[in-house]
Amino acid sequence: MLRRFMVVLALLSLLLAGGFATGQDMYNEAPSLAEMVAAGELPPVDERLPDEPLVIEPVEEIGQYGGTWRAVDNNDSNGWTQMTINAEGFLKWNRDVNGFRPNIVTSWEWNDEATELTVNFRQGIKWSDGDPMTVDDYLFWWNDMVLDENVPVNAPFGTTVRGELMSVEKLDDYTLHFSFPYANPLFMEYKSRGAYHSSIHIVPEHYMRGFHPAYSDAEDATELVNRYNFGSRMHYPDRPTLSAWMTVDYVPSQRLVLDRNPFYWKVDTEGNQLPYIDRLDIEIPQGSATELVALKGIAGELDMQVRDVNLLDVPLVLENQEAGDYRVIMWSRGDYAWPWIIPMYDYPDEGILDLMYTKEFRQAMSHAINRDRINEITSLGLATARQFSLSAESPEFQTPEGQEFYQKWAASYASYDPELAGSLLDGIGVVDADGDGWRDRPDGSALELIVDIPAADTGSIDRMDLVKEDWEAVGLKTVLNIIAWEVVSARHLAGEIMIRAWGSAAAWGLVSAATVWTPIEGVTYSIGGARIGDYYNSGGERGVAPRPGSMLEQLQDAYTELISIVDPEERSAKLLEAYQIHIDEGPITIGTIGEHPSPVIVKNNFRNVQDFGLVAGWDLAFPGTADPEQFFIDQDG
Amino acid sequence: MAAKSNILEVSDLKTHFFTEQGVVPAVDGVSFQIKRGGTLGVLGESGCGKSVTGFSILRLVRPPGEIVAGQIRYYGRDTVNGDDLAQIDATSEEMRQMRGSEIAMVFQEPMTSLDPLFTVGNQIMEAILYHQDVSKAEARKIAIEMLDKVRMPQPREMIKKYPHQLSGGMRQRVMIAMALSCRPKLLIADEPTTALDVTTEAQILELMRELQEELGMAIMFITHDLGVIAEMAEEVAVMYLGKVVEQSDIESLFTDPQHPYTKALMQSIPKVGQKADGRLETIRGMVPSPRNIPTGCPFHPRCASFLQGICDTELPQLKQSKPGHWVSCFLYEDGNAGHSSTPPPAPPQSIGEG
Amino acid sequence: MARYILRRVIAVLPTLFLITIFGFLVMEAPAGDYVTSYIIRQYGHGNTEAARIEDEMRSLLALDRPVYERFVTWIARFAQGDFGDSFDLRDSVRNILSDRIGPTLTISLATFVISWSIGIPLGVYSATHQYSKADNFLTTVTFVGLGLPDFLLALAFLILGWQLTGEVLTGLQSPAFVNQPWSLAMLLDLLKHMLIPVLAVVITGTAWVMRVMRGNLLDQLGRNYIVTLRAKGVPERVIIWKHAVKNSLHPLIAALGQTLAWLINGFTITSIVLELPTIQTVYLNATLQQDVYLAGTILILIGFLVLIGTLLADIMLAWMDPRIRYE
Amino acid sequence: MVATGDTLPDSLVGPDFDAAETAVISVRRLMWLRFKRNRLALIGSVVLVFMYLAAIFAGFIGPYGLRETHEKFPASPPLLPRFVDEEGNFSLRPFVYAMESKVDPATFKRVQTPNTEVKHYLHFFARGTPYTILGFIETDIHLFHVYEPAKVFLLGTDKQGRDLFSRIFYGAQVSLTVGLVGVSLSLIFGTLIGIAGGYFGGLFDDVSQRIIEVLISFPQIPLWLALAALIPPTWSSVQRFFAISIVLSLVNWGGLSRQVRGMVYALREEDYVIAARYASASDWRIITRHLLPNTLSHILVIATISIPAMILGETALSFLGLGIQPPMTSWGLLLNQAQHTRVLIQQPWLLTPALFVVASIISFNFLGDGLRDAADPFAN
Amino acid sequence: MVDEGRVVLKVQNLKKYYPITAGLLRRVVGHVKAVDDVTFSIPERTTLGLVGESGCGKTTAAHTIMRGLEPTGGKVVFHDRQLGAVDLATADKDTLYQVRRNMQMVFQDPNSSLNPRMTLLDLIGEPLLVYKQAKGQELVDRVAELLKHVGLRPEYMRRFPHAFSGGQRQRIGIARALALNPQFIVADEPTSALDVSIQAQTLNLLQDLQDEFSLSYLFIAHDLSVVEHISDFVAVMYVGKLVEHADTRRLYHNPKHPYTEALLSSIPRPDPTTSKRRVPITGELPDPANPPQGCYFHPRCPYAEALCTHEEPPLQEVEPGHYAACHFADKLSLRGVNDF
Repeated sequence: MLRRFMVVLALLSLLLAGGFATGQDMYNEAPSLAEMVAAGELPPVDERLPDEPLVIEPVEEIGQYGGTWRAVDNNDSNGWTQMTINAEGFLKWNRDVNGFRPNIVTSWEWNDEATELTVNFRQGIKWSDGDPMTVDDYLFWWNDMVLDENVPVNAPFGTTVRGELMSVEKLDDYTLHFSFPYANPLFMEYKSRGAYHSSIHIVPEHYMRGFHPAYSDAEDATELVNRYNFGSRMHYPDRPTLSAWMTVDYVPSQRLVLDRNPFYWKVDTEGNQLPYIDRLDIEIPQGSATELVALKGIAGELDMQVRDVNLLDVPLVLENQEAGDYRVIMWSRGDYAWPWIIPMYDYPDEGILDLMYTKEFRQAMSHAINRDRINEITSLGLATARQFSLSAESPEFQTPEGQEFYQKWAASYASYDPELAGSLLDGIGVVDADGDGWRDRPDGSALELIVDIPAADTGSIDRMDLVKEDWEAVGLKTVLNIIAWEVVSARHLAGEIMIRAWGSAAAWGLVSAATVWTPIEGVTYSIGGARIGDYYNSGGERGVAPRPGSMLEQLQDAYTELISIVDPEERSAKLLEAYQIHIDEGPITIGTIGEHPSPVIVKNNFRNVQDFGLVAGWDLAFPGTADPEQFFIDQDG
Repeated sequence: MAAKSNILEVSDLKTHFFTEQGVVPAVDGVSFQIKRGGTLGVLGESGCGKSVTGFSILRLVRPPGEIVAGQIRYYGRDTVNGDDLAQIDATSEEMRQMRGSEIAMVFQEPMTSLDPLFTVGNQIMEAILYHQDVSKAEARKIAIEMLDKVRMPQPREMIKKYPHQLSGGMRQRVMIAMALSCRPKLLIADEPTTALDVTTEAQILELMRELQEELGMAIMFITHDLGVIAEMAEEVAVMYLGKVVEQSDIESLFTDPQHPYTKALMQSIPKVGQKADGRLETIRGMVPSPRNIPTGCPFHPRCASFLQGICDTELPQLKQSKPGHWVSCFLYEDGNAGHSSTPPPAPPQSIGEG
Repeated sequence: MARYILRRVIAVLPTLFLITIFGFLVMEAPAGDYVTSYIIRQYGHGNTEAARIEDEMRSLLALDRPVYERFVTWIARFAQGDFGDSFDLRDSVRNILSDRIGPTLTISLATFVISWSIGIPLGVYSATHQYSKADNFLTTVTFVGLGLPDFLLALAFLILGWQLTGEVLTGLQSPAFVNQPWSLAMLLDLLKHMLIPVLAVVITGTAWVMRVMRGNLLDQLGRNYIVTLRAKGVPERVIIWKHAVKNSLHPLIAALGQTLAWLINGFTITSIVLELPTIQTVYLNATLQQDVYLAGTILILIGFLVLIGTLLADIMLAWMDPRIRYE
Repeated sequence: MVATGDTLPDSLVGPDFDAAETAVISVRRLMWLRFKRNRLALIGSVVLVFMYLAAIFAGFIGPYGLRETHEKFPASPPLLPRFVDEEGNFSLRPFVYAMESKVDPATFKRVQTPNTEVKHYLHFFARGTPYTILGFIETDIHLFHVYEPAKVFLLGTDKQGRDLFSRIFYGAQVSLTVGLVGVSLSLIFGTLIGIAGGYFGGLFDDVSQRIIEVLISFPQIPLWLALAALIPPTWSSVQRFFAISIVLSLVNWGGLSRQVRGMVYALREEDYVIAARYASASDWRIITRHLLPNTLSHILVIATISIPAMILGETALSFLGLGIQPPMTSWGLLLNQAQHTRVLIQQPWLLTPALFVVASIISFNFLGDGLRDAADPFAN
Repeated sequence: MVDEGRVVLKVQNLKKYYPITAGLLRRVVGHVKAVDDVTFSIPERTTLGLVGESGCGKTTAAHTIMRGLEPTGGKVVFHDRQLGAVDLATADKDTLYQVRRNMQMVFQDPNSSLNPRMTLLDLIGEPLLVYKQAKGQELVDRVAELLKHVGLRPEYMRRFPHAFSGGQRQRIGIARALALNPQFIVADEPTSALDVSIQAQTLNLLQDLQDEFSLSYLFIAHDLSVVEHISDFVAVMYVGKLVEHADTRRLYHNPKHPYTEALLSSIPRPDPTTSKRRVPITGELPDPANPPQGCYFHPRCPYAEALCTHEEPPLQEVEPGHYAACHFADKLSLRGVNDF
């Protein structure tokens, strides 16, 4: 209360000092900024804010200014920090992840065919150095970075349709017009995604020019790209930003310190300029982040820690709540499987492929897994045993029909039934032909399932160890091939992997997670194998074709159709139809357990944190989506 | 020989080593005296205990060795009653003061007996500074004087040299200079010339004689070399397996050796200048291991005059066989000559004859 | 002496060059490069988008050039004092190293000084009281010390520290002191944080020094010159400390050659466990991530320090030992 | 001529000769006699013998299999056999109570409640999980065992609910042999090159010395990392195990080779080698009959002394995730899995592998120390 | 001096130099002339004693003769029983193999010259095996025979050297040298490590064996009384060079080189009546890397004159069979061994 009073006092004094210059001093600011304004180092708050600041409604109450938020990020790319502060894209997801809301963009308009789009930007937003933000900042990125061949920045997902680039036209300082060669109805959805879509596409042109080879004496684009790239953009204190906090100090592999952005363009419902919290002090561990989090967390040295809280540490963290003066909020990881077991349909062994393409075989593999045991042992029983069926929070599952569909999919072939598994295998001729105790291929030759797991993914290793036992119990000889991260990619692209086990992930359907349910991209996490995806992506020039008429081909076709459907409801319905292939053809990728809760450590004086959050996905950028600018630290308690 | 008073009287000294394999009686009841300014030669083959005797006097025997009996009476400080060194705590300040200033020692291995990291001057001065109340400059002066005394060429330069820069002979001179720097009353020289060449040996022996004359100290000269002992000693104690088997003045020993061991030793060395084609006399067998000393007279298994039933059962005592000549052998005890079961010893052959 | 040093330097240059080439090759040998490792780490953290910029990154970092070309370019720049940039930390190698050399040396020097100043007297005591109860105790403790990995000790101390003080003493500074000017409180804070790593490493370090010291001193105490010293009445204390200890420092000084490199290369895992801002952790991560220029520079630095260390050790030995000096 | 007849004159044979106990014993035996005197070395070797036996018979000693999980008992504290029941009655035969294990919904901790109505007695030499000894003896007899639903975990379980006591001995199979295999390989490399360089000298010596110099100057950790990363990912656990051993030995052989070379260098000037040369003995003969036997004991010492470094190396590699991989286990891996704050605070029993690491390293150090003294049986 | 036909070994101008290097490039700046122009011959069944102070090059000469060291120059002509005259200095590997049957060496230190890991059977049998002269039971018999020859019990052949005392070990070394029934043995200080009482046994054994096997010895020692006892001829070395060479009697009683005189004068006499009269020479052996100009001995020589300081005296035959390297060999009247 006292603090509030002080703010009012400061405000009053400001009013007195500055006189009623504009006559409409509606906004309040942090005391430290008020001092700077008083000292003439900073323009008054009204001038710093846009014409119509974005009003954020606090989760619990109007906050207090001040305080430092201590947290741990897990490496120098500062992914967590970016998810916290860089969720400032065109649009922003709603706090409950149900749809999106205006952010930098205030409104937009499609033509009926979804090929022409007009986008209006919020007027008067300023970069953290005071320079105004206009659509030129986006155009610089598109024209001088993406389209400039000397700058190694590629056109991101969504800006091309069927291989053809969009075109952009500036209508005025705050309006852009986009044209697409084909229907691209999902464009704005891409632009609403978390930390690495539109939020990094708007670059401070006035600053970046100084590093562009075409406009400066820079020899190449290295410095430019470093200031753009996701992993390094926060390492430059002089780089202007639109985020609530801006970097003031960065010590590699040690610490990242951010202070409030005095030009931040959002206010609370009482007209207080956000953010409330003065400073972020983020420690970058050199070893294991989860261990550091556990140690610092229980010692009460973290104000709010969202990621890197190990599920197995929950009892430890809970036990020390009182001593550390913090609470534990259970957000969800929003993930669908830990691990997901991906059979590769581009494995160069036709005999194996025959089995992989046989749904009974995959069903047997799935039924043989004792998911409850995995849950008990590796996840304290907190997860849910389930099939690979994407995240329950996906938009397409939010209707009653969607929910029903989701439940059906999640339950499909997920029961533990070794006998059924055995009879399924017997039925397709996978029996022990030579009497060595292991089932053999239908042609009688030996069968051995080889599962590649990256060494660092200890969570998957622990779980696959149990899966191996289960599989071996039904007579399927299993080899766990633990390999270094560094080798995975090469083996993927070379098609040397038979089965891949992958750690926790989150996926929300068509926009965020297409690749995991339909093979459309040549990336390592592609369902069915990177080369199957690459085949689709390259229009058949590269990669390996899915077997004709197979479920993989059906999925690819379904995807092609889906992305040009303009009507959202029709699209959702079609999407569920596509998902149905996963049920009809048995699991294509095998799920294990998922939907883990994700403990968030929050100090008791750290406020305005909502109870809901999804931690695993970068698309949704939590806690950024939970509006961290309105978090505050209760200065009295 | 004029009756000189003794500087050191050792009586019934026993120094035993208590090893894991048993007790080694390295010195087992040794008695002798050294006269003021006189020279006692201690003669014996390797393992006879002669060096341990020297170490025992300076109380330098370290565990597992221990003096278990006997007296070491030193008359350097208290000329009447003497001090029994065997009773002084080996680690005491008193004993430390005694070492180097009252009794000094020179060792067999001049190559390894000096600390390689310090100049010889430093090491000589160290000896002086710990015993005499002099300044460093004075100590340095004394060191140079001492080096000059030991006929070190250019002593002012040599004092700055490190041991490895000197030859063996030079190092032995340094050792002697160091030992004599505090004018000790007794010098124990433990095979000081064994590692040296014959010409250097002659030089060092000559030097020691001259210095003894000049400084008047007594010397206990330990060696296995009959030639060296003949040159250096006035009195000789012959040791065998931790015991003195014969003791006399030097002339008597060489002209009339009595113990069969002494006799055999003298006969077994080639006589220089008397080349003969014949074979040398030998002592049969080897010196027994000190862990396994024969019963009775320890020499009896190798003795040419072995008396069955006596020598192998009883321990002979050191007895005066003629004036100034002591021997520990049953042959010289009354009535034993007749028992001889082996041929009687060959008549002692005098060395001096040729 | 100068010629001797010059000859030594010239003799070691080819070795240094070989180390450089070898080091570069070793880093290049594993499958993939920095970009694959970066992308895979991003996957590990849930960022599946990173793969999209794989080619961009590779050409940006010139990783699409052949190995020899990159090596030659780098070495040429290296010779001009430009060590290149770290891929991962996106900073010049020079800056990274200069940031970290201070904390690294603070810990390693403290550790070094403490383990030697404890280890030597204990070793001497142990040797001069051979087979006594204290010696047997110290010997056993030494073996335990040598058997305990320091990183495990560090972890245990960290927890112990937390249980005793309620503070987690990772790193070298409390957040409150970051970027603050020096003050007494800051110094105390630094000392507090140094306690755990130094203690953990000192235990194994001391054990080693003690062991070597004891062995050498025992060897020296059996030498003839010790008897000479005793015979000339030098007090035992002087015999041991002035003569025997000086003579037994030989192998320890020879070990100093390795110690110099150890200063920035030792206790790597401990550094990671304790989040120390040292060169070791940068090095390990750079190697794991195939951040070749950073790792390569540190590697050469280490090689160089081995060379300098050996030289210094030789010079010290010569200074101490006239037998070498007058060679 | 002195003596050509069948009987020799006594004069030529020392009287003490036949009595000397050392008369007929070989150098090896002399070394043993000397070794025996070092009590710590004896203790060390006894401990090691037990450890190696335990490793060989891991399946027999541990009541459960390497990968046998108890799903309701992850990270369970030790469940020890008891002799006294709830009512205070003493039973000579140890027994356990079956435990019911549940996660407390508030604390998320597992709570175990014993069912004190039924005593489950321990069975000795009882049948349990099948296993193989030395790869070919198949059996299912365990030293002790308790039948379901009761459990006995002498050292608790790991986070997967696997009996740590059993796993430690399986881990010993890897940890204790990595050192041996690594050292053997180092020995072969190092000795061959060391002997060749030390004996023949010349260009080979110069080149090998330079290579070793580089190798020795090269910091170990990056070398480990790089070499470990080179191991083909398709290799099985067993192949990987040998590959790790090779990595450890590759990093190690240089120092060993140097020491062997030094010894050979000194030995080749020994009179008996020169004598052999004057007897026209071939280089092969000199190396195999004179040099090798006389360096062997020292080589053995060096080998023994380097084993702890190898064990620590494996631990460090496993710590960094580059060493042994599951489903195999090793002490390093077990420890790696114990490097958690929660383990140190809530599950300290998972740190017991550290005791085994420390004990084995200390034992090897003791052993090496004893061997070092014994290697030179003629000293003193 | 000796009839060529009866000579077993003839050493002519034998040289063994070691380079001294300096500077960065290890330039050779000089040589240590360890053996410099040494010439002597050994008649059959005789013993040549080689004396001199330590460091004078005796042992180097011995190993150079054995071709354990490569000679820098000169000839080593060995009259092999089977091959006739062979120059060992240039002999090839095969020849050396042949010749080494007939020439062997006995070493100074009986501890280091016997491989501690081999039994007597292996040790003594090694030359027989290498020369394929015996194996199996025959080898055992031969070794037994050899052991008896040196006065050791054949039963001990399966024991190890450490079980034997110093004197016995020296016998083992001698037995090994004898194994191939050689003509010639180089004995390098064979008794200097032994106790007095054992030394006599060993010397006697060497003499007995010489008679029985018609051996010739090159007997190296620094103990002049031992050398006198065992040698027929004696050569005196000083800083790598021979300074005097004659039959034993003449050399000991009528030396022609002042250094020999000095050596003889220095012998400690086991006779208290005479021993204290001698006057030892001054100075020490010069550094062989940096020897004095002229006659190497001149700085220590009581008879040195100006000539000696710059001109090196050659080894000349002063009397028939008596060689000395002194400018004034025939003018000086030097004292013999009994004149002190």
